[in-house]
Amino acid sequence: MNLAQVEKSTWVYVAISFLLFVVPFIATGRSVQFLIIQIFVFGIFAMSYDLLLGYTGIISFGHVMFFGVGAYSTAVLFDRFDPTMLTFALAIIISGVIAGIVSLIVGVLTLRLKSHFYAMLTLALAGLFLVGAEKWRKLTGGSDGFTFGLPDILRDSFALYIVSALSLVLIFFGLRRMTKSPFGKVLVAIRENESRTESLGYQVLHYKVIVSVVSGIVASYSGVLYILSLRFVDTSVFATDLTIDVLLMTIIGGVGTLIGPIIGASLIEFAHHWLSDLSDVHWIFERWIILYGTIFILIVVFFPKGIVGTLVDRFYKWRARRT
Amino acid sequence: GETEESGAEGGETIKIGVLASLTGALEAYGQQTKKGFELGLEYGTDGTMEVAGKKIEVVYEDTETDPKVARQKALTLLEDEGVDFLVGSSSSGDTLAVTPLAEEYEKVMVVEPAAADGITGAEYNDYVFRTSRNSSQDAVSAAAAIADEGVKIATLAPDYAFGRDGVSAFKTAAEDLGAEIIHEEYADQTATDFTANIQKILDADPDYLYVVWAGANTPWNQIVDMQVQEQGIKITTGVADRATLPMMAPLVGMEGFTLYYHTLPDNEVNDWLIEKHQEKHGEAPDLFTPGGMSAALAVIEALKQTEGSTDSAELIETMEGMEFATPKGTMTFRPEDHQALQEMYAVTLVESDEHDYPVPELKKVLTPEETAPPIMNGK
Amino acid sequence: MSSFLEVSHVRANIEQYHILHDISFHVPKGEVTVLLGRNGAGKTTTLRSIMGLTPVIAGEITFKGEKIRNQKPHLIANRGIGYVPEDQGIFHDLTVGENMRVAMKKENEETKERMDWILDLFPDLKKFWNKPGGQLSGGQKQMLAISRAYVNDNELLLIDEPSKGLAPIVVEKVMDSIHQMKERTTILLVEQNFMMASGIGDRFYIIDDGQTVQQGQMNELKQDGVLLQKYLGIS
Amino acid sequence: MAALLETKDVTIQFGGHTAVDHVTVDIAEKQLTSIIGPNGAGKTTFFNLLSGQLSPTSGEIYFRGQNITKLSPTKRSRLGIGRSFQITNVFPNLTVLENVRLAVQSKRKVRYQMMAHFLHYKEFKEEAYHLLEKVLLIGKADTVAANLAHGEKRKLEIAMLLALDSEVLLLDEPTAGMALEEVPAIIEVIEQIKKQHEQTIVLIEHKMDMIMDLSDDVLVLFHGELIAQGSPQSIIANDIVQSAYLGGMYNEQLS
Amino acid sequence: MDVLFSLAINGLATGMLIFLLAAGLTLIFGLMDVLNFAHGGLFIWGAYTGVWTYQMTGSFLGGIVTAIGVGLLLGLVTERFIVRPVYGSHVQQILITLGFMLVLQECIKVVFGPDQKIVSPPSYLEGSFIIGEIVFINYRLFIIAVGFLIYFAFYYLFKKTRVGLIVRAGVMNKEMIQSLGVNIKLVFLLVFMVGAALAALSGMLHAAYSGVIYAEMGLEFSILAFIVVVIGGMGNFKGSLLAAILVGLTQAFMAYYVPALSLATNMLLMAIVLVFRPQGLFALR
Ligand SMILES: Nc1ncnc2c1ncn2[C@@H]1O[C@H](COP(=O)(O)OP(=O)(O)OP(=O)(O)O)[C@@H](O)[C@H]1O
Ligand SMILES: Nc1ncnc2c1ncn2[C@@H]1O[C@H](COP(=O)(O)OP(=O)(O)OP(=O)(O)O)[C@@H](O)[C@H]1O
Ligand SMILES: [Mg+2]
Ligand SMILES: [Mg+2]
Repeated sequence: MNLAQVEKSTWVYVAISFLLFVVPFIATGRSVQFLIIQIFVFGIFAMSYDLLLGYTGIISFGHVMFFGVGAYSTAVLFDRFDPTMLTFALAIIISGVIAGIVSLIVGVLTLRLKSHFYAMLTLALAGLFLVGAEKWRKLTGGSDGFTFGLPDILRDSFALYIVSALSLVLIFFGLRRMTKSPFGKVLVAIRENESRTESLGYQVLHYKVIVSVVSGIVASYSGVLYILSLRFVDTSVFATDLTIDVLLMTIIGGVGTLIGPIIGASLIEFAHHWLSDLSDVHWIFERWIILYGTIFILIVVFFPKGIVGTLVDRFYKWRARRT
Repeated sequence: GETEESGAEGGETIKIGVLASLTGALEAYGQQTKKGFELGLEYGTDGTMEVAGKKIEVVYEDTETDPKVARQKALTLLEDEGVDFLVGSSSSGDTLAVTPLAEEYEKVMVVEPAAADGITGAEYNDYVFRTSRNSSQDAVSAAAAIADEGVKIATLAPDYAFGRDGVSAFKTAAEDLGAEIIHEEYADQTATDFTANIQKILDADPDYLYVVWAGANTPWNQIVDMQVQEQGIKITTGVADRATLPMMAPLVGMEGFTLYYHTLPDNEVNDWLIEKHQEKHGEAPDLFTPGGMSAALAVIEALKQTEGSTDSAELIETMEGMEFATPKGTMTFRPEDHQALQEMYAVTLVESDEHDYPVPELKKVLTPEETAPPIMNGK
Repeated sequence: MSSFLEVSHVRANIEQYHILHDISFHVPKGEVTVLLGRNGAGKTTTLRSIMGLTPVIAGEITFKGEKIRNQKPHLIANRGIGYVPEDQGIFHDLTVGENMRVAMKKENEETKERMDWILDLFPDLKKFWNKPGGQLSGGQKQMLAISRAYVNDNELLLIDEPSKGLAPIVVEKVMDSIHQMKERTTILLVEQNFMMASGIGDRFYIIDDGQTVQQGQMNELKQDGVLLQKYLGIS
Repeated sequence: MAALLETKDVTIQFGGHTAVDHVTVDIAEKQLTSIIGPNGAGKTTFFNLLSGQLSPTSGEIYFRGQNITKLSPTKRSRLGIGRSFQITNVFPNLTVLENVRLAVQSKRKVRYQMMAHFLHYKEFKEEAYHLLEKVLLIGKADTVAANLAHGEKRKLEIAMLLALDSEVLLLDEPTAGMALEEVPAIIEVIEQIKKQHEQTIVLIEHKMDMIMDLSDDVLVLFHGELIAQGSPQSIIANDIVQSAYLGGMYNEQLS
Repeated sequence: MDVLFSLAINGLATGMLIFLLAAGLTLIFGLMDVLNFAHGGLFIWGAYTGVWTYQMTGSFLGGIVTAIGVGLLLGLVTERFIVRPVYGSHVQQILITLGFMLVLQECIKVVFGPDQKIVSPPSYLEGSFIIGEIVFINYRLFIIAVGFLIYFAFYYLFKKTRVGLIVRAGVMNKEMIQSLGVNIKLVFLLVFMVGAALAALSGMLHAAYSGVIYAEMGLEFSILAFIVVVIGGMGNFKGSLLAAILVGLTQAFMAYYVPALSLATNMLLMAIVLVFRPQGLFALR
């Protein structure tokens, strides 16, 4: 590859990626690292969601099912087998395979449906996963959940940080390449006008299924990381709340941009963390959730296309006006 | 976190981190725990906030009833605040997300008021002590309140871990006492209509209906509407916090049990609690207030015995088998699984002159021995 | 004397683009005025500005002597101005009948009469009365769009390319209908079909790149080979 | 001349309404066939049947002798049947260039390539530019398609069809709403294709002069039925066409 | 037989309750195509303010009137400041209405405190009676009646006026409906307010039915309402009614005959309907 051809933005992202690996030497506290790991985990989860929402125009209310599949595969494996790195590798593979199969079936079953109906069907399926986890208590421990051991390396916060950061960076660049590939361009075309894409000779359903499988696998991987960082699993990994969270992160950051969901995830995690800490400052902030909700409203008002989307828009307008 | 400092100038401090649901669905429980804990410290240290010459500092953190947040906050407490004890929390999930950290950081954690059996059962670790009762204790108390030779009982419970565990523990205990469980009914907790479930119970025609319920969407109205009692079936259940009492108005006369109602225990600590709570918060203590207090008292008692040492090994050794006075009488941490054995109360729901809701009236104090749950951590 | 509809020095932007630079013309009562011009010249935007759908940043628009510039579209419509948009604006999920019903401002004898007249004009609409608008053929949609504007007693009609997609015989009918309505209704027309434009137009204006560049009587235009060639590519 | 596209007794009903009624035609290779007929006669529906947007209630469709009745639009497009739409149907939030580029990409069969950067395929872009030039839309290459004027969208529609470079071009009223002065340019494009004798064109139009000038063969649909087929001259002389389609004014003009 | 009848009547009542809940959303989501996640917030505000009035004045009817009034007012505020800027954009609707939902829910706790509140029906609607072996619960009969009343009121409204058509047309093409002389902003505002009032009313009626209200109940129930609107076929009152009754009956019968699956009833039902009839049971579009 000719280096001169690489887009400018790529260099910026590479630089930022390097910075990520410097952070844990500065922020050595485990609780800070935990917070940042959560941002990475949800950044990955949100990127996988954006692949559907932002690039292909599919609203899913059940994305959490893949996350949960990843989480439970990992937790159960670590619970049943010796917590070694081999188990970890196995967990990644198995969760990926299960998520892949589930998303393939779900995709084939649901992707023919239009907008709302698709969204509601995925909500239903995710709901069934939740009920399944609740009912299959021998395996999942139900809503009480269970804790499990980890290989010694992964118990170390620093190591987990590196693993998550590396995952985020690799997945980011991988997905970025995918969205900029001819394949990715077709996804956007599908978002814009499905029937026209079809009459140009693209098989829309194939694309949708492929993208939902990719998205499902990435989401399940974020579930794996999440559960490693939590070392405890219960049915809440299938809760609709998580889908809503990831939806918010994606939208706040800006749909149809990959960096957006990561920024959205950071913003939500940090806002959540700081605002809830505010409650100690003054009793007024005991109801910090009001502020939290207000942030969403303000974001829609001031950043109608999400933070990244709107900034990019402004940038283009500004450039257009200058020329 | 929110810090309350007091006590001696200089000297060492002992830091306690309390995790509770201070917002969200379990907010009410979290607040009770917090108030109880504050009062517990005051009582235990005679208002000096000092034990064995060291001052006590408490940091409260809100888990928002979210395991992830719970873990995040616990890390903050352990790492940034450097607490010597953890206390909490309001939900079992939050608690289980934190107990491995207690082990990892080798800090004692006093669980209060999470009730899942697993905490001192399958998920047990040496650093965990529980002052709250577990689900099995509830079940055993319920059985003790009604079960007898030849009594036929049906159960109604929500269809998730809490309900299922509660019923299975109850079943064992009740059958030990000679009763027969003739029907188990599980309902979707979020459903609005329980009449089909109640219909099946009516069909089974038991002597008693034992209801395990938690959460807001209650079946009481419908049990009354379906005229269950009129058809000769007696209802029994655990009496929960005050906010739920008005809902039980139609069940006056019911025999059940409770883990606490402020008029029930007759001891000094409880008297002090009632008085102080009234003074400070303008009302009587509620269901989980004495629990919060007990947790504080357990910590203080342990520190007294170790003379202020926060060495975990020493603390664990001290606390295993430790007896301490609480608003619910003397509790004992069972050495095998660190579950506090405690009084429970068999009650009858009666109308009250003071309140426009019914209140539990003491029928019998169920002793710690009577309500001891099975040991479930494989020891 | 101010005329019926007067547009003077109108400028309009869409986002950051200047679309209309200087549009001026007037529409006398009882006549058919035609706007001509190439694709992208700004004809549609001009009609939208009159309707209040595209904001005007300078200039003035008066209707019967009253300023209507930048008023709310529904207020402008309720002054008695009907609009047939270029993209037809069919409500796809509503049936033909519902499309008509939504458009009706009043339901009285007069409307009923007009309705009969319309259904006579376009029998296809009667035939497909209960069919969703989205399922009509291209030409049928165009008929429906025109009918919706006819059903009310409007004093002024803005019609954007009515002949588009219509069979020659239907174009003729539409021309006929416009002739019939002329007594009561004034018409401002955008039309690419010169046969139709010249057949019914009284006056014309040519718009080029957001400006009105030529005007005159239709009869003159028909004779003026130079003009026809220059702006309309007709030889 | 060999028939490229054939339909046998093709019929489609919507509810009780028969939009295309037992139509059997041969469309000759490398010729320009026009379809005329009153509004609602079933012309667009017939296109939809050929291109696969709709499947017939009964009857069969053959392409080069292969039965394609059951194939999806995608498959047919890949076989070489491309179409433009009467109601403008583009990707509204993409630029004009990107609209055309997507069509070029499909023609070049780069469909599931996920790894390479799309800029890797520079020639796609160049080809797209070239096509925009052809349809007089080069100045609007970077405009978002939704912001085009109506006539401009029609041109884009044609550019996208040309980009597919398919054997059969189904053109549904390509010049409707196009400015008088620009119609000749489009006709020019069509004529060029005709001259190259490589593609088969099927054209729906209501502009009779265009039909007369361009067509080799004309089909007349009426209430879904094929009532006549023949040379432009023979068709225009047809009584039904005269009375029910063209109407009086056209006659006046002719005479 | 008795069991069947009893299940049916109770299922019907549940269905009606769900219908009341979904009726407002049928307008706002089904007809106006707004993904209003704040619907649950309108619901709890109706419940809390209605119950507050009911308990202060002792008048159940007063509570209902208050709930409706508060619903109208909140509907006005919500439409004007939250929803109006984001018509047509589902993505933005999700974000802004979820934000507003959090605000509404938390404000409940500020105003009324975090504890759950206990309610009982007024004495004249309390209790139950038995005919044969079947238990009839008074309040449920009342709910059934109100449900039908509202259904017919709206059925008539849509039949006799152009409101339904105008709203649907406005969603499809706002500019066109304005060009036809309709003040669509006003129509949207009014319809939204009515939808919000229905949500608030159902909150109040639900409060007395379940006997207890709490701030978190809003989101829980609004998901159920979304399900009903979707499987009923968007924007169709009849569809919503029948879908709601279907959900109610299925819940009752599943709980009795297939208790193992009762947890999954709603989701299963929705999945089955959507797989076999993707446009919903009674599609309008
Ligand atoms: N939203 C928009 N953003 C940017 N440019 C726009 C927008 N809408 C229209 N335009 C541009 O404004 C110009 C005038 O458009 P308009 O639709 O008024 O043309 P027209 O004369 O009606 O053309 P046609 O005959 O093709 O219908 C066109 O060049 C078009 O590209
Ligand atoms: N999807 C559909 N559902 C129901 N009816 C339809 C559908 N598509 C077309 N029709 C009907 O079939 C008939 C033929 O329509 P078609 O669009 O083929 O006409 P057309 O010949 O292209 O007319 P035009 O010249 O007006 O475009 C019309 O009466 C139309 O209402
Ligand atoms: Mg135009
Ligand atoms: Mg057509």
